[in-house]
Amino acid sequence: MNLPNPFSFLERGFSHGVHPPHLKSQTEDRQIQRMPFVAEYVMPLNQHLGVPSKAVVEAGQSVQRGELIAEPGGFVSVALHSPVTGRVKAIADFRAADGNFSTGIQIEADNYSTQAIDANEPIDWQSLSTEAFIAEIQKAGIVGMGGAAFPAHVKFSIPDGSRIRHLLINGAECEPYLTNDHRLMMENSDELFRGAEIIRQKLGAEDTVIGVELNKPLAIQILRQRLPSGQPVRIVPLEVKYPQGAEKMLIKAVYGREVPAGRLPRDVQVNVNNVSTVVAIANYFEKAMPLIERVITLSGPGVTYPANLIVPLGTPIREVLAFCGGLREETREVVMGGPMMGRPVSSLDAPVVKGSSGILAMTEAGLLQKKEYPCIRCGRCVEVCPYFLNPARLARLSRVRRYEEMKGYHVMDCVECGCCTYSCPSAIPIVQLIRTGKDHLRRIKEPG
Amino acid sequence: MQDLVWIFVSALLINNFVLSYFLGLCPFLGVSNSLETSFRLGMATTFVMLITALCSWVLNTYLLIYAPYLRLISFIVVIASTVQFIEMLVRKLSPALFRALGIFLPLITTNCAILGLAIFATNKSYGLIEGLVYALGAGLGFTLAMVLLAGLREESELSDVPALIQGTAMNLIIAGILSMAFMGFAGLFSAA
Amino acid sequence: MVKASQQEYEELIKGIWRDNPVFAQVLGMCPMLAVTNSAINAIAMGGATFFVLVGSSFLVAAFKSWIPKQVRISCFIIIIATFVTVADYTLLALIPGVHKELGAFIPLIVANCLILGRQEAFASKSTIRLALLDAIGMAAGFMLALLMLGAVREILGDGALFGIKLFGTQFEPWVIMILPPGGFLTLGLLLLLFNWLAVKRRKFLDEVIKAERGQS
Amino acid sequence: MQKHDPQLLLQHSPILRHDKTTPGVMLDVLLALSPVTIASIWLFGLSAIVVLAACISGAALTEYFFTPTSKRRRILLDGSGLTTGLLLGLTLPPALPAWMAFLGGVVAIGLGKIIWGGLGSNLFNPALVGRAFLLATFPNAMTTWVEPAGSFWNLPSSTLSLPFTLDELDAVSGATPLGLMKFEQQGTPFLELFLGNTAGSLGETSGLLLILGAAYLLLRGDMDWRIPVGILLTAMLFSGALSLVDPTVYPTPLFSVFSGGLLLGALFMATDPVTSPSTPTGAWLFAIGIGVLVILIRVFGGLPEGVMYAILLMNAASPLIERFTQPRVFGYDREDSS
Amino acid sequence: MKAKNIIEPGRESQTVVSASRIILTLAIAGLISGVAIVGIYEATFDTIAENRARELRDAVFTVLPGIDSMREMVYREGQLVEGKAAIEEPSVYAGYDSSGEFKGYAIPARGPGFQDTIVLLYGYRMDTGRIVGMQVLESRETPGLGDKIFKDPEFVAEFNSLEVQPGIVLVKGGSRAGNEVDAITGATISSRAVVRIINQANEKWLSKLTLQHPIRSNGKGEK
Ligand SMILES: Cc1cc2nc3c(=O)[nH]c(=O)nc-3n(C[C@H](O)[C@H](O)[C@H](O)COP(=O)(O)O)c2cc1C
Ligand SMILES: Cc1cc2nc3c(=O)[nH]c(=O)nc-3n(C[C@H](O)[C@H](O)[C@H](O)COP(=O)(O)O)c2cc1C
Ligand SMILES: Cc1cc2nc3c(=O)[nH]c(=O)nc-3n(C[C@H](O)[C@H](O)[C@H](O)COP(=O)(O)O)c2cc1C
Ligand SMILES: Cc1cc2nc3c(=O)[nH]c(=O)nc-3n(C[C@H](O)[C@H](O)[C@H](O)CO)c2cc1C
Ligand code: SF4
Ligand code: SF4
Ligand code: SF4
Ligand code: SF4
Ligand code: FES
Repeated sequence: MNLPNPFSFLERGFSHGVHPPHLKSQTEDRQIQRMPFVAEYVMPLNQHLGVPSKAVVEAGQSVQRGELIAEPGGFVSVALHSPVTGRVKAIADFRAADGNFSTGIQIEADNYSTQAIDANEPIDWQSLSTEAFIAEIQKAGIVGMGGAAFPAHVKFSIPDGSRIRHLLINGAECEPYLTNDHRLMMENSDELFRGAEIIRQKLGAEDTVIGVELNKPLAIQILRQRLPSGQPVRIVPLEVKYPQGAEKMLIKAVYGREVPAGRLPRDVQVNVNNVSTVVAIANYFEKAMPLIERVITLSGPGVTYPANLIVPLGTPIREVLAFCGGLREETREVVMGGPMMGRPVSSLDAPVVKGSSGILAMTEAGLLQKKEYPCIRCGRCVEVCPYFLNPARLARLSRVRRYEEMKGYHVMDCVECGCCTYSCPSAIPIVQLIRTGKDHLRRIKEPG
Repeated sequence: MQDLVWIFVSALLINNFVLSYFLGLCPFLGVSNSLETSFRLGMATTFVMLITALCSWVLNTYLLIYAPYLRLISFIVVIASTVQFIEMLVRKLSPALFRALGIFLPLITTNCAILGLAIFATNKSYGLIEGLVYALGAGLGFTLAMVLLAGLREESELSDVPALIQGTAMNLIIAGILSMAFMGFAGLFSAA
Repeated sequence: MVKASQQEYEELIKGIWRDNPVFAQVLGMCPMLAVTNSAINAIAMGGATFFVLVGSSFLVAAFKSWIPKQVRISCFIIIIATFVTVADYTLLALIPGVHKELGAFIPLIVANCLILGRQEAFASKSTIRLALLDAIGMAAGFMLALLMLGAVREILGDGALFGIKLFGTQFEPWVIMILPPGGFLTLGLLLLLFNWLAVKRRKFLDEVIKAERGQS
Repeated sequence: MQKHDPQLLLQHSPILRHDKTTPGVMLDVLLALSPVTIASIWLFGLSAIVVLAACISGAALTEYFFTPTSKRRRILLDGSGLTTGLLLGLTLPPALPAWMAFLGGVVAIGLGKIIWGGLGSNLFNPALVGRAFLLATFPNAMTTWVEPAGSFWNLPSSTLSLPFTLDELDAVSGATPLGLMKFEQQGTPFLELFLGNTAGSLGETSGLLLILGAAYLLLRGDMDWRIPVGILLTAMLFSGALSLVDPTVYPTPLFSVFSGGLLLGALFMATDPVTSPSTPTGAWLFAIGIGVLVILIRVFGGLPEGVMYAILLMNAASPLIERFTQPRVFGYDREDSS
Repeated sequence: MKAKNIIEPGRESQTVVSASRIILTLAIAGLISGVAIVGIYEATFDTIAENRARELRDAVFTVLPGIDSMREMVYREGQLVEGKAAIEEPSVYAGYDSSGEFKGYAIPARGPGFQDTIVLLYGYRMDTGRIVGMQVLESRETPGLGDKIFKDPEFVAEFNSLEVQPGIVLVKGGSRAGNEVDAITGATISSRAVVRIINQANEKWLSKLTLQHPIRSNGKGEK
């Protein structure tokens, strides 16, 4: 129930949303560093959305860094590549960050390898047909790196009859603490532009927009300076507000259009990609380097030396934290992703995966634990929900287990952005209650 | 005209059948668990009340001056059969209306709000027009009370009302508070 | 024989508290709330209801085998309406003052769900003797509820019981008790009390049973 | 570097939380009410203290004894009971017997809140349930007003009436601006209404301090601005239209807003989050309903004041309002998001 | 609704009952009921009529002090004639003293009060042009406040000698002219309602009232 910002019409944005503290100062000035290699890696076969990949290596076999170790398990699936040169130690069940076990390929690094990638020829993307381009992306193992880890080639497969007119590059990075996209835009702007141009041409889009929140003035400045001439690309500064980076909100902010519920951005002729995804695509076509590492932010009050790191996929979280000086004693929570949407890490042995954008360690003080009170129907959650739902009602319905009725209140349109829980003075775990309802409804729909 | 306005407002708000005269409590307490049903039941009641006003005026003017002792029996019999007759008529003429209201009609005919309306209207010696306005006010007032209670009940189902209170006790207490709130209408449009 | 009288006793006693028409079954609310702003009115209303209920239960039980099922409700209503008219005229003749206070609510006894409900659920299916006992029990329970409500409302609302001032002239009456909201609130709170006692009783019985089990 | 992994909480996201808490909100309300409270003590002296203390203690004791033991600590600390007690006290006449004020506190919390399951579950504004009960129960004592006394030690004999009795009331009675308007068609100078030395309830006398308090709440983001704005605008428009019809009979918009309990009601009572709709459109409808009802009751009804009734009536309607004003969900056309 | 369990269409018995049996049963029930009702009506008729008449007499005699007989007068076809009023027919009562001399009219009137309709009767003397008494017959005004219109002797006494021209006026606090009534504190609205009801009735009746001839028969008027 914040007072409306009288000047909000001056900035591009969407309605509702929240203004959490940015908390980015710890890392926004830290250059991206490369993390050294460690002894062992685990590549889970299901680290992307869709069908898990199929392993093509066997235990004991030695692999090169960048070598294919698993094939796509289907169309909605991607390939996996070895992040290091070494030897496959086992293919077995390993603990993932959420605490569950899932099949992964464990690779022992070769201590004496240089870990350099064989200098591969760039791929002549210009001559590729659309189908071949899409196949290449799948082969490269590229998924959306904005958090969803949705296979990128699926998003690029445009059904007949529809077309993409705008390519939108998501540099909002609205989550507090995270600065990986920020640094990437500053340090790898040329790759970003080149990657964007590849995608734009292959999708046949008319123009490209890179949306960046106004709290990254340096990134905006550098991008503007290095703007390639002769390409239809614009930088659009965005209002600083969470969840500016949610793709439907971004489209609303940039183009003023609402993506109809249950539809995709392509239904309004837009394709949205995260900056990391775009850079990964550029790297693949220019250096033939598949997706084997990514930039992540290590931050939060529990991390001794916060940093932005290039981390090979599969690196255990414990090792990444150790590289940053280890966890402080008071740490009470480790989160994979941002503080608003990230998931708690239950096992520090779990690996970094393609969708990990950050690892945050929170202490008691940083968590601001609140005692739960009954909902006082203050309407704050209603006023912040960017999807215009009524979170209080959804939470109350979920409490009394009237899940069916939640459907009528559009529970399925909730993206779990967390704005409601964030602003609730009574500390109601709204998102959690909504998830319960959604799970229940899904279970009913597909029994078993 | 002034009188008609007052008769209407009085029956609707000031002397609301449910909240001030305690009539029609069975449906008020029993059926008000869903907004939809409450509204339709209220509409059906309004409808029957209008018929009742008509019947009781006819009876009063043409029969009861000769046989006052037949008041109660004749009201019951005539109202019940007229409603039944109209129910059949509605079923024929407008199946949609019948589906919306029809199922409630048999429930309503023996209800004390209907009988009460007939008795009050004759006690107050209202003429035909006054009687109809009175019936309209009373029926809409009943609907209003029903719908408010239904909304409140649906809301309270989402909060943690102690088990001990749930049910009739809670409905009565809601009715009591509503009745206190309706006291604010006292004197409305009468102090000319 | 012992068994039979046990059952008769049951039929008589159940209506007074356990199956009390008001507190346990929530029947006959309309006539009761409207007239219970004093104990006298409550008694008059209770008496009239008693008369109608017992009378019609008797008739219904007596003629139950004669009445065809198709028209049973009509017959019940005719019987009830007759008794109500009788009660109405009797009260009007004997105590016109009280009749004036009860006003239109005496005829409304016809619509009291309790009475029709008893005919349908009990009297039309049992012997005259049992029907009478049941009617007496139910009517007594109804009277009890009326009286409790009437007494509470009169004591607080007027500082009196049966018109006799209890607290002297200094007492400031609680006007709301005589007004409609007072009726709703008092009955709501009495029901709450009834529920609470019922829960207590159940808990107590459970404990007794547990204790007995433990012993055996 | 540590030897063992820390004990992790595994909280669900979001793990960041806004620092506003429910007890904090209640504390803000109490703070916002403090100028009015102090002014009422200044104006009505000792009797104000007695009445307010009786209300608050009635509310607090009821809350304490009727809450399950496990929840007691939390309940007492959340401050909502205190808010209810204070607000109830501020709507009472200064010379009300203390035992009645105490009873009001008991009813407000008992019937208005605990019975529904405590904080957040009640359907009607508890303070106003208490007040409506008192008004219907002791209409005489509740409509007897005294002029601001001037002396702090002033204590009308009625204030200390023994429980269940009522001492002589009208020794120093004064008429409220609304009473004068309704029954004697007599206005009150605006400045007096604004600054507050008129007869009336403890908290309704000074418009200025009420607005100050509300401004604080608005700045802290603790109240929905739509509700007071909607109520006051509607009331002004409605009574403005009437006073255009006949300025000699109907009150002016400014009089309507600054007389009686309208400001206190619109700023602090209609805005009770629990009993008002939480949807923005709903808040507007709720506010307009209150504005219309207040003027309707004041001008065409029997009673001089109707703020309390208007708010209670709209409380009753607020589940319906909320139900029919669900926000349009993102990505739906107006029609198909029900 | 509780009634739902009671009137359940599905529960009709399977045994077919002839239509004549049904009609016969209903006829017998109706007959017995009719007999019972007419019986009680006849049995109580006299007492009830007497009660009613006594009540009315008491009221008329109260508002017209000094009379000891009365007649009901109906306004029919433009003039006031003696007779019993039919439904919806306006009527008043003429009162005569012990010597059969006409004293004044008792006029019934009704109108909206604070809560519900107030029904009252007031006595009007044509010779002095004053109201000489007022009694509230029916009202649902608030106990302790509005009910003072008949419980507060001071207020009732206001109507013992009240000029009706140019209309009765309600004032607050203090003594007054011959056509003024002091409002009850805390029940201004009910007081005003009483005054308004009487004013309206006066408007309706005063022009229609005619001076009545004395009753020749000494003693009782109409019952
Ligand atoms: C609440 C919410 C916030 C999001 N914030 C961002 C963001 O700040 N930056 C971003 O790149 N993606 C964000 N996303 C993900 C985007 O919606 C979208 O999936 C992504 O930009 C698509 O690009 P990708 O497939 O390359 O990851 C967010 C999603 C949600 C639901
Ligand atoms: C928030 C609030 C609401 C109020 N609501 C009412 C009300 O609904 N009815 C009422 O008579 N007085 C109410 N009051 C008290 C009135 O302001 C007071 O009665 C008014 O000044 C008129 O006095 P009178 O009724 O004696 O003339 C309220 C006071 C406050 C502070
Ligand atoms: C519960 C309640 C009942 C009331 N009942 C009556 C009533 O029966 N008659 C009436 O004239 N005023 C009634 N009032 C209105 C107030 O007492 C009102 O303030 C009064 O009529 C104004 O008169 P005053 O100016 O002499 O105080 C009632 C008020 C309340 C709160
Ligand atoms: C802006 C605001 C206004 C409030 N107004 C009231 C009020 O009028 N009456 C009341 O009992 N409590 C009020 N409260 C406190 C709280 O919401 C109330 O105790 C709950 O209704 C109890 O469930 C208010 C709280 C806030 C934040
Ligand atoms: S909720 Fe947000 S972070 Fe999670 S998968 Fe969806 S878009 Fe990605
Ligand atoms: S929410 Fe996801 S997409 Fe948005 S900034 Fe955070 S990591 Fe990036
Ligand atoms: S869930 Fe929280 S934010 Fe939403 S209305 Fe309830 S208390 Fe307010
Ligand atoms: S988590 Fe869902 S309900 Fe909550 S604000 Fe985000 S979209 Fe709305
Ligand atoms: S007794 Fe059943 S509706 Fe009144």
